[in-house]
Amino acid sequence: MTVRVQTEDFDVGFEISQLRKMRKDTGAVVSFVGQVRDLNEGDSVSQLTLEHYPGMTERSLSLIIGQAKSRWDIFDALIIHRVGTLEPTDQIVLVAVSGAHRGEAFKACEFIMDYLKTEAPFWKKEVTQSGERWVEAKQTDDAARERWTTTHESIE
Amino acid sequence: MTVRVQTEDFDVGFEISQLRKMRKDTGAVVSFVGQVRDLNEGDSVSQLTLEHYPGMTERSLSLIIGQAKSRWDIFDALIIHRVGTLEPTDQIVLVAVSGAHRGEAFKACEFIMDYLKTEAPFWKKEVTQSGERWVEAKQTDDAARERWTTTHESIE
Amino acid sequence: MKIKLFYFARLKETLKYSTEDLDLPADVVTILKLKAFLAKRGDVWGEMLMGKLKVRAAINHELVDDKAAIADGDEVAFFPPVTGG
Amino acid sequence: MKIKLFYFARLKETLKYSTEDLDLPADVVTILKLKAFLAKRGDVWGEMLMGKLKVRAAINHELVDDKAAIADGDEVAFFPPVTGG
Repeated sequence: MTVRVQTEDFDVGFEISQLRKMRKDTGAVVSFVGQVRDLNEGDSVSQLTLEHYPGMTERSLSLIIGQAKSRWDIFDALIIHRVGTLEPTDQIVLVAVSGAHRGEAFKACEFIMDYLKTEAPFWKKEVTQSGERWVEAKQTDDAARERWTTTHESIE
Repeated sequence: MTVRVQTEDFDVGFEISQLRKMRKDTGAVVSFVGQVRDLNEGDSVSQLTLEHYPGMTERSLSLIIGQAKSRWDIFDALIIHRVGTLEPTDQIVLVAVSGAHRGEAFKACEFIMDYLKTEAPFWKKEVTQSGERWVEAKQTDDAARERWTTTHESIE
Repeated sequence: MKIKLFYFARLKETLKYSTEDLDLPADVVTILKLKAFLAKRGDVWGEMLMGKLKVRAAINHELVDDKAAIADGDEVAFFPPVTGG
Repeated sequence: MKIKLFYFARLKETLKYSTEDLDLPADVVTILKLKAFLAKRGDVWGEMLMGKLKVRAAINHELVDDKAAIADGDEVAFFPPVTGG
């Protein structure tokens, strides 16, 4: 399991390749790359600053991977999340999950993202034409996370 | 939309990055990388040869992307599938989907893989200790594809 | 009615044909009738096309079922269930 | 009871505190009581911790609710709902 919180950019191809080659019986790597959008809530965004809670961030991301591993038959998972100041089209986050088969890897990867969005202590502040503002948490993210508890069976 | 069938390997990082940067309002790229496993049906596999139906392959992959685009709010999708002779840990297939938000991109990517597995004219022959054999189609793949027609609402 | 035929994977290997041009009799107008027509070529043809093996068919690059109608100039293909990805 | 406190994001910005060490009165034993205790510092504290803003809390890096008990030596943090990813 790998969890990294860093200001530097990351190399998606390298990370996926490392995860893929870790085992010769790996059949699938599902990954998610998040990018800074130039648009949020209808306003154009020129910059984004990510703050986090050092220590708790790493702990919560590790716990999320642990939960994913206990729920699905996956081999390994990786989370890299950037902090600091970013611009549109910059990469923010990479989640990658390896496994023997695709179904479990898809579910685990989406689960990790949904939990990361609602449990990992990161906060975004964005710069728009009208100044700086804190990004508000979205109800759709809470709903996405809830799916894994309330309608768990129908998702699987 | 990009569909490529080729013998050469592909660069996952480059492809995801191209898709990601295509639009500044891209927020998510979900991808699947398939790798040759050294194990299938309990036997160790030393080599895999992929045959396909030129013309029909490209057509069916394009149709699958078209279906995904009509069902989910995604920006673009890419499929690269290798043919010819491959060895364990070689990459076989890349599917990548970009969109504003992760939920739609996750669904579209998994949908494309499930349809590719059951509709795109590729066939695998593998070399094991006991000789060559054609890989049999899996019922689990048919079931995975069926989810998108029969229990579509609950998946979404 | 003239068609072009393709065989793939296990069918190609066993039938020892990858492609052929055929001029069909007037009554061979569907995939099922074409299978039966080809099966008359002998054991391995019958086994492959009308036996226990699941055979899928395509007309002009589109998956079709046994009832699908064949037209002059069509490209028809027979192959096992697909196993890509 | 001595604790270490952290504030993040909008809370840190508005309260103008990122961290502080506190020696709590004996009756401040839960997150809710700690919020009420801090709110007494004045307007902006009350607004931020007991107002309309949703505030989440963590004890020793674990998300907790208002009823959670605080122990001596704990690291307690207050922050808005998270917005990473």
